[in-house]
Amino acid sequence: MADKVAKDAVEALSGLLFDGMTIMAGGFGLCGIPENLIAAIRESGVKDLTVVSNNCGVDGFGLGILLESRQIRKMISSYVGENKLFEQLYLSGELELEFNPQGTLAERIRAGGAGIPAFFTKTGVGTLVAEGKEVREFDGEVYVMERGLVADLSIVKAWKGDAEGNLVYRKTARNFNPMMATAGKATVVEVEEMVAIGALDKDNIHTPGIYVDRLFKGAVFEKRIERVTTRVKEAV
Amino acid sequence: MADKVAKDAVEALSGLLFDGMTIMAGGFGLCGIPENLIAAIRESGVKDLTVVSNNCGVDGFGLGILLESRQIRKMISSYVGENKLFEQLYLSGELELEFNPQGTLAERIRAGGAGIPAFFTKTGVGTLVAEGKEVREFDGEVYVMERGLVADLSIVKAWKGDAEGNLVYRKTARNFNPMMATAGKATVVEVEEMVAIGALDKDNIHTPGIYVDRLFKGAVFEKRIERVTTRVKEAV
Amino acid sequence: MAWTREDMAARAARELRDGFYVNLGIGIPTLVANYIPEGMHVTLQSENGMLGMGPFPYEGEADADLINAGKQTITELDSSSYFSSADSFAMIRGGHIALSILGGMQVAENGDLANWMVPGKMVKGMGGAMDLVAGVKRVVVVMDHCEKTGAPKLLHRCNLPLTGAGVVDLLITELGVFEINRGKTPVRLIELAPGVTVDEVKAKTEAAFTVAV
Amino acid sequence: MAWTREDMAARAARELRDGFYVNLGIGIPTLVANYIPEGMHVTLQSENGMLGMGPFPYEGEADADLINAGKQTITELDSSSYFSSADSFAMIRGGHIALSILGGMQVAENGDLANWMVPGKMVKGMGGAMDLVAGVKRVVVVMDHCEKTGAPKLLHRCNLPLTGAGVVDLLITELGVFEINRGKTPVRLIELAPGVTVDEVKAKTEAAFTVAV
Repeated sequence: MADKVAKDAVEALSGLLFDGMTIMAGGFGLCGIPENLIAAIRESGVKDLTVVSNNCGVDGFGLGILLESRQIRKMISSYVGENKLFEQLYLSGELELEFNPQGTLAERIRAGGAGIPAFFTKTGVGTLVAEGKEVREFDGEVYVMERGLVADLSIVKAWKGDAEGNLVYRKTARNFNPMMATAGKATVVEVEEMVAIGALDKDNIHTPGIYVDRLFKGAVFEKRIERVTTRVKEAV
Repeated sequence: MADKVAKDAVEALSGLLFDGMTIMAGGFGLCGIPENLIAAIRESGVKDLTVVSNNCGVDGFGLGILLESRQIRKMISSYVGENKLFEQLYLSGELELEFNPQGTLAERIRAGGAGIPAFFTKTGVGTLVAEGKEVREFDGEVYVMERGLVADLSIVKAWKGDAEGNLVYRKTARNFNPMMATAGKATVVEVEEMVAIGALDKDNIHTPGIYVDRLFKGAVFEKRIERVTTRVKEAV
Repeated sequence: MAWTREDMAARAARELRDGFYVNLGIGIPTLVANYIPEGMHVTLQSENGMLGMGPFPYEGEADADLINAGKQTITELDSSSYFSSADSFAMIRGGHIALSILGGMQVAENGDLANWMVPGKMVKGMGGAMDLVAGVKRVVVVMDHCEKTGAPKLLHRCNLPLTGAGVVDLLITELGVFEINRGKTPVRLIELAPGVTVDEVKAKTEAAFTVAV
Repeated sequence: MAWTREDMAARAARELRDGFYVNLGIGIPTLVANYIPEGMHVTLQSENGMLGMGPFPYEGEADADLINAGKQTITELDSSSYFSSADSFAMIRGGHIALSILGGMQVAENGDLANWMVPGKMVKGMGGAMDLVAGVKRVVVVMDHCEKTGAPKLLHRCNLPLTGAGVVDLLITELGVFEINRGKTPVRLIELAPGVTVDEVKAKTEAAFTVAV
């Protein structure tokens, strides 16, 4: 088998990056983002990127570092409220922005990976989101048509992976990662832990290896938390 | 919480059956079929059923027993080649039949459960399947529009379940069961094993409890095999 | 004496029913979790991919892989399950969530809701709000009755970009509770906060409403 | 001396490449698994929800929960994974399978394939065949060159209901191998079974084809 395992992010991305490309990046907020791959993309200097990601990181971390370096030309997201630089670049016209409702974004990506070029949803009917799109009634309800979405490259963060590319995710760090793994012409994955083939439970593989072109064990997982909210242990 | 756990198939189905209803039944061939629920439906005598299921069992087992009792009026399936009685009833006009390509059937059910009334697929373009349906070009390829599918009742077979209705399936007995669990106005599940809440791995619950209205531990799992194919152990 | 934020959350909690699966928005709706009646089984969905949200973690026990849709660290319960964003919104869009409680900027007589964008100001994005109001069976909005300027927010028609058209079932403000019924019936004022008069509500409301308190 | 079923399977196996994910249909295509070259890593998909199909189980070890799309008992490998039918066909429809090898009733010059239905006879259903030919990147058909009646099966146009329009890349019969190229180029005979002549093939074929053996 063509070996899928790379030694690091740079090797895993080699030959896959080009100016003007579309990249899907997993994660919700800073949770489950492929931080090693984002750092390597920053280092590569590739530019004019269209990035599909639910959010755009924060100032100085996550996809935010690709805003700092002005490598992103356009974002397709559902919420970017965490990022001040984003606001500046958007208002100054340096950054293009396409908002999708979060569920529509998730489904567009799932559809793209599943060979479905378009589907209908109630979400966004009667709002700005439906403008310029086909709306149609089914069984007395009105729906808007949304298109499937694919990318030149998907960058994904998983918890564990094996050399076949079988992946599992952990808790809410799963989020957009599994759909994006299916919707990239190439899919590159960073994992926290590489395990032996056969070590993952076959009934519970979240992303089968067929979707994974290359994977590697991430060197660093900073895993920043945006909003640490805690409670105090009651005295007993 | 309204208790989801029933003592048997009859209790689990009580109040949910009516003549002329649509029932989705999980399983592929005889693998992963809800055999206890099928038996209880036979006993109930409910009739004029439209049944959505990839196959229709075999003579004398699985959904085949609802053919014997003439309770099924119409089948929506992808393959019914295993059943001689089916052939007779179909040719004599006693049974209506709608064939869907297997992947289209699976996706229609997934769409029905996910609030998607219609989607486009390449499958079936240029064939009988596309007749009378909208076809449309996207990016130079032709697709056919297919509709989401829901049912009055879904009957599902899982391996393990807890009192919240969280379910896991085993090996290829998963098949159509998870989508059908999402697409029934009511969903009733038989499991081989009831486990304590918290015993299932939270990262690996195939069907979250939100989709399950009632579940019970099946009394009998005959689990017939259609085609036992084996090899001989080589002498060492 | 109008209701406090806590009062509004407590009132919203009265919309919960045993066995409900519920999605709570950011702000006052989040507080609703503190008012789930003892013995009532309510399961909280977090649209980033979780059913069965638990309380905030104890100090020092936060897990970066376990956050809610407001990006706050949370905990799991014995009954929790995790899934992808596509599966989460399939659940929402497919009508499997019984109740969504969320904040609002404007609500109109016809059930329209605006809560995601103020043109000319920075746009943060709609996140999952459009999916929630389109897909969830019952939508309860909790918001201040007026803007800081005093301008009413319960209107004939929204003038901000919509989150959803004809989607609001119930509106709770610090002054009272309004049945909106997705615009299918005239708006009805069905409860008043203590000490609030119908006249005060009328003065602060643009929408027409009938009184049934 | 035309090819045997085993020869045809062996020839089909030469379409495999290292790292391929492949779906094999019922009949001769199933035999292809026996001809995967030593050291080549090929992963077999079963459309009922499995990647990484293993061989048949030993006697007495069959598991009712583990079957292939032909409803035969099979085994798993260390690298296997299971998934739902929706996920399985998302994989197929989405173009993630490199190669599908399946049987046929008729193949036409324009790449059309018929393999699921004979009008007037009992209809068993298309199963997953329509999804496979529509979604898989490369489609190889393995079939007898003629019907038992002697009627040709490689035709100008199919007269049986189609499984897919313009979907066949390569056709393997007991007489030889034809490049169909989804009907985008004229059909080319590119290999002959030993002892078979071009004239014999021409006599048994309705479709026009060029010879490049």
